[in-house]
Amino acid sequence: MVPISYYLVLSAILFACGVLGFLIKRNVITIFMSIELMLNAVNLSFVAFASYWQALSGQVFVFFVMVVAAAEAAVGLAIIIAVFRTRQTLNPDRVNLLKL
Amino acid sequence: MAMPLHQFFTSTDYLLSLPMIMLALFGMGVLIIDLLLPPEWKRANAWTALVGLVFSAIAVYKVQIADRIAEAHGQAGSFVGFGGSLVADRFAIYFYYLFLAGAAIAILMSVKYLEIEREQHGEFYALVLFSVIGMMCMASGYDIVLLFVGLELMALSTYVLVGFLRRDQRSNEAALKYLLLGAFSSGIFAYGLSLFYGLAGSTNLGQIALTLEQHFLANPKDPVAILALLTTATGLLFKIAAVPFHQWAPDAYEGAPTSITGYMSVAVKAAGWALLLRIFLYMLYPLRPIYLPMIIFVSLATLTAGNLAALTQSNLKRLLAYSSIAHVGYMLLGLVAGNTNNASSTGIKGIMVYLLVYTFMNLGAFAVITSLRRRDIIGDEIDDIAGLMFKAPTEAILMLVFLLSLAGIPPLAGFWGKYFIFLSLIESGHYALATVAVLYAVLGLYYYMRIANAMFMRRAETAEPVSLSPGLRLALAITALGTVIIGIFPEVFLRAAAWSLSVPQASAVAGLLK
Amino acid sequence: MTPIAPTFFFYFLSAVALISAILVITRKNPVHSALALIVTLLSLAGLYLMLYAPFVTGVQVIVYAGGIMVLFLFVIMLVNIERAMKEEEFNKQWIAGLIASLLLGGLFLAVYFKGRAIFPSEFTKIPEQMNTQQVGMLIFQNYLLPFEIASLLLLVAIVGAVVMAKKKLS
Amino acid sequence: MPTGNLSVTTFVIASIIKIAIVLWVLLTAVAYTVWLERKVVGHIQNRWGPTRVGPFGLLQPLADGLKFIFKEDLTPPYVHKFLYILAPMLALSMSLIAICLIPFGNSVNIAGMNIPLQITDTNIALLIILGITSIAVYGVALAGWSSNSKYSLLGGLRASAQMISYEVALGLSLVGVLILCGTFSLHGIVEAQTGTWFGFIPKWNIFKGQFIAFFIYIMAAYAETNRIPFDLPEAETELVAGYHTEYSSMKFAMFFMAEYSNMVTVACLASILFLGGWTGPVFGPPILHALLPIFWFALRVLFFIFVYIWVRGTLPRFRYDQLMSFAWKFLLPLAIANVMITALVVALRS
Repeated sequence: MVPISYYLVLSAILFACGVLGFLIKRNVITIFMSIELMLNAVNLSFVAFASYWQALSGQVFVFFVMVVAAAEAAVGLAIIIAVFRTRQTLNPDRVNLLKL
Repeated sequence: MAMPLHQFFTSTDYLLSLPMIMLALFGMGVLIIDLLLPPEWKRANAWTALVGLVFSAIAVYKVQIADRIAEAHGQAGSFVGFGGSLVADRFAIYFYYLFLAGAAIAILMSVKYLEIEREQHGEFYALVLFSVIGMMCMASGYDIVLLFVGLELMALSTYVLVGFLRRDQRSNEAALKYLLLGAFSSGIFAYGLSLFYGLAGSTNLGQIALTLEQHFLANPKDPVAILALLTTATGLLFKIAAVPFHQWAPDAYEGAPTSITGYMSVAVKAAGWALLLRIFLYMLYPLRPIYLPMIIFVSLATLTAGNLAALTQSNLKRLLAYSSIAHVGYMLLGLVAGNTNNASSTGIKGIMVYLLVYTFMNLGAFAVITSLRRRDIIGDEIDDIAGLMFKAPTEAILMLVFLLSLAGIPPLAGFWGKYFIFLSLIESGHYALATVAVLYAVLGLYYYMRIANAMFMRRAETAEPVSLSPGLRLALAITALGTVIIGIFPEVFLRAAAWSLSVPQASAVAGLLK
Repeated sequence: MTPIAPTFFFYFLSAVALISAILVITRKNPVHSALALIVTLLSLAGLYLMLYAPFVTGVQVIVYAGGIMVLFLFVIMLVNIERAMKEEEFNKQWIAGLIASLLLGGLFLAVYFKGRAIFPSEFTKIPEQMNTQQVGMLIFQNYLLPFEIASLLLLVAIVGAVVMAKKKLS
Repeated sequence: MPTGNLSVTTFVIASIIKIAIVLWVLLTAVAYTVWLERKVVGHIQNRWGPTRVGPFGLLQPLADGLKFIFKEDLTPPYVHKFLYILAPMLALSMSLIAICLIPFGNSVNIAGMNIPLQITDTNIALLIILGITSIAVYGVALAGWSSNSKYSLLGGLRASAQMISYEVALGLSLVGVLILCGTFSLHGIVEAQTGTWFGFIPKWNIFKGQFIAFFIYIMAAYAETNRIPFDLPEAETELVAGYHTEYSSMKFAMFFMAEYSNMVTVACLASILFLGGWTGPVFGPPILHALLPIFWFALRVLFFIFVYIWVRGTLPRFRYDQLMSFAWKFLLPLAIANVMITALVVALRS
């Protein structure tokens, strides 16, 4: 049997990968994918905990996280299309009318 | 397996969710009616949405009455619905009213503005209503699932509202930045929640708090609990735009339609606060010794960065964005007040009052900025407000009132917010913090007065008159009255704030659930 | 039924998940990133199965791998990626970002190694025969309100996507 | 996964044998579906179809297969090579995986062992099949993108848009069945349809009020498999050949086989979900007891495949906007209404 903490370690590494991608990538779509990676790390730890507690509520939370991810992706990609239409680039460094 | 319906959805559940049901019905109604309306009648959507808000307020009032009756019968003053995932206590009811008021004023401000931008669509009003539902879940959720879903409902609606001027590069750029950082912070927040779930094995706030209490007595420096606290708090601080997680706010505020900027700075921010207070006071109170130093650091950083950055801004919306960051710093001080084991009730009351007065004065300021938007003039630079006194004296004077209130000058409403925060700091012995906060309040006066200076001392750049639609007039009247009346006759409102906190605290609610 | 060779499958699936997760953030071509992400998602689905969560597995494959990622691919194909390919891959602060996330990952790992005592290594299985039914019952009892709110969330997503992506509204 | 009373070794051996048999049957069926299609369409159009190779052209599929193998395998220089090769494999393997969840009959007793006539049965079989269908989109989408040609890209985009749109209606049409049967297991769904009313009306789901769902399922399934009248992704008059424009030889054959084996899978599912699977009169000696259910099942599948071909010979192609509005404005509301009505009826009855 694999201990529960192994799953948590995996989830932590995936989460860190997601954060890394979010911080360093230049392409908006890939940045978005990094966020999905983070959410998946969250899901993995929820499922692991659900199985540890023998409670299904963690799995229910995962279900809702997936709904949220789907909704976020739909709106986010639509916004990306809108930005692309007015500006023809996907590099957030070039999206710079507003100073940061 | 098959169970009767009334076990899934009781009459209490119905009563407690009625405010949300009303908003959902009217939101969908707006979407459908929008299809039937000819283009020149599109503004009717705003009235539909306002009626929806009124109906929702009536439903909230019903909940309040039920609460009063329950109190008369000697029952603890909070309702629990949906198997413990929703608690419509007084805390929630107070925030319900706040959200509804913020949304109503924002809608009044939007009608004319959207027409000028040629983006008058029913979707806008529907999204405002839906975002209020999300906020309500954030204020009354007693289960991390509901809190998370509510947060996302609000956030998602707001992303779209920020980018609603699709042909405007700044608007959709702001939406993109807001969405990326919002989704990122939601991810971090959810990770923290997953760790709390792992520690407690339940998604219910009360259960988690109880487990944390026991767990924390056993091992006070448990690394997993601390990591969970750090990640959850990071997500929450992102949502209320506290330094160092504030970078999205100025961009999103500047690019968004002005009325939505106002809405974001009051209602969305209040919802973020509702969530933060709900989690910190009801779920994480056992961890207070650990989070206290963190909050002190964040509040000082927020005050410093917000106030200093506001000094140099030339764009009105950006300036107010930084000033709203600074206000978050003051409110965080209210959370700091108290000793290591208990938050001071004066401090929390200060936050509640602050959020209330901030709703009126900040929306008022944004209403004035909205009125500067005319054909061909974006009207959000300080230069655009120059000489307002000579073009529209009423508006200039109202703006002055709002600015003074924002700076915290008595007898205006903003004073009372700061007063209670400072009072709570002094009561609980945080003298150094109180001194710093007062100094920053003086600094704040300076940049607010820069705007006033431009309005009264400088000549107008263009001769173009300032337009005032009926909706905007109404919005200005409400916010001005609110600012002045709360300032002069604060008793009623202070009592309301105290009332909102008169619920038995977390442990009692947890007891109710059993 | 007990899974066959759980240790092997755990290491295999997590290795696949990790490698493809690293590919997601290192590939220059967004299509390759998307494919790597799909592989991560599928291997995570396998891990869910090992944690006795068949319903989550199914939803992960259908919604995540089959729905969300198709949307990603779609948008990548719609916008001109040739131009994006010519731009640099990482932004200027990539070293700072790398250090920050290494620190973050290190923190997480340190916490798990220190806090391992809380989570015992053995956990018993939950019966998976009725998993879907039980999750369903839970959603319609304790989580009824979040479920309804989720429907509004999806409505907002639809409306929002139409508002943002449509060239001309009405 | 019920291993029943079998030891692990026997289970594995039995499974391997079953996999071999099913694959062989499936691939033969695919080949002869092509033959059948050419024959039937030929007759519909007043032609003969293939007649030269073997009696009635029965050896034609064999000749076609040989031809595919010996054609030159071109890989255009401008494609994204890895994805270009991966795409057809993905398409074919997904359609072959789906078949392993399909039960062909009840379990049989061989040498005292109770062996289910199905490669594997899980309690989420239907979810897995839906998942596999949704993964299959990638085969098409990637083929379109990696070919680096505008016809392919348009075809790929169209195909993936069409497949995810119709998948929604497809999934919803199954919910009614699920409500009636209360299980995701395909075996369980067939079990729930055994028996008759008044001794002659079989208790199939289609007669339990799911005929609207059946109709939606058939429509959506045609679109999912990119068949006429929904074959927009490969509409030769506008897109040359759609997403497989740049493919030749065996890689093209893989897409081809994927399409036809998807047809078979869809037909199998339709029989299981709506027409009672392998239920039917069983009589005679034990060997017939074992074989008759398979026969009944094959009969239903054959019927569906015939309808496929019949429709292809009869109907013209949709226009693309018609296709999309058909999915979203007609099938989807209908499917939701069906779900609600079914749920209401079931709730009121209990």
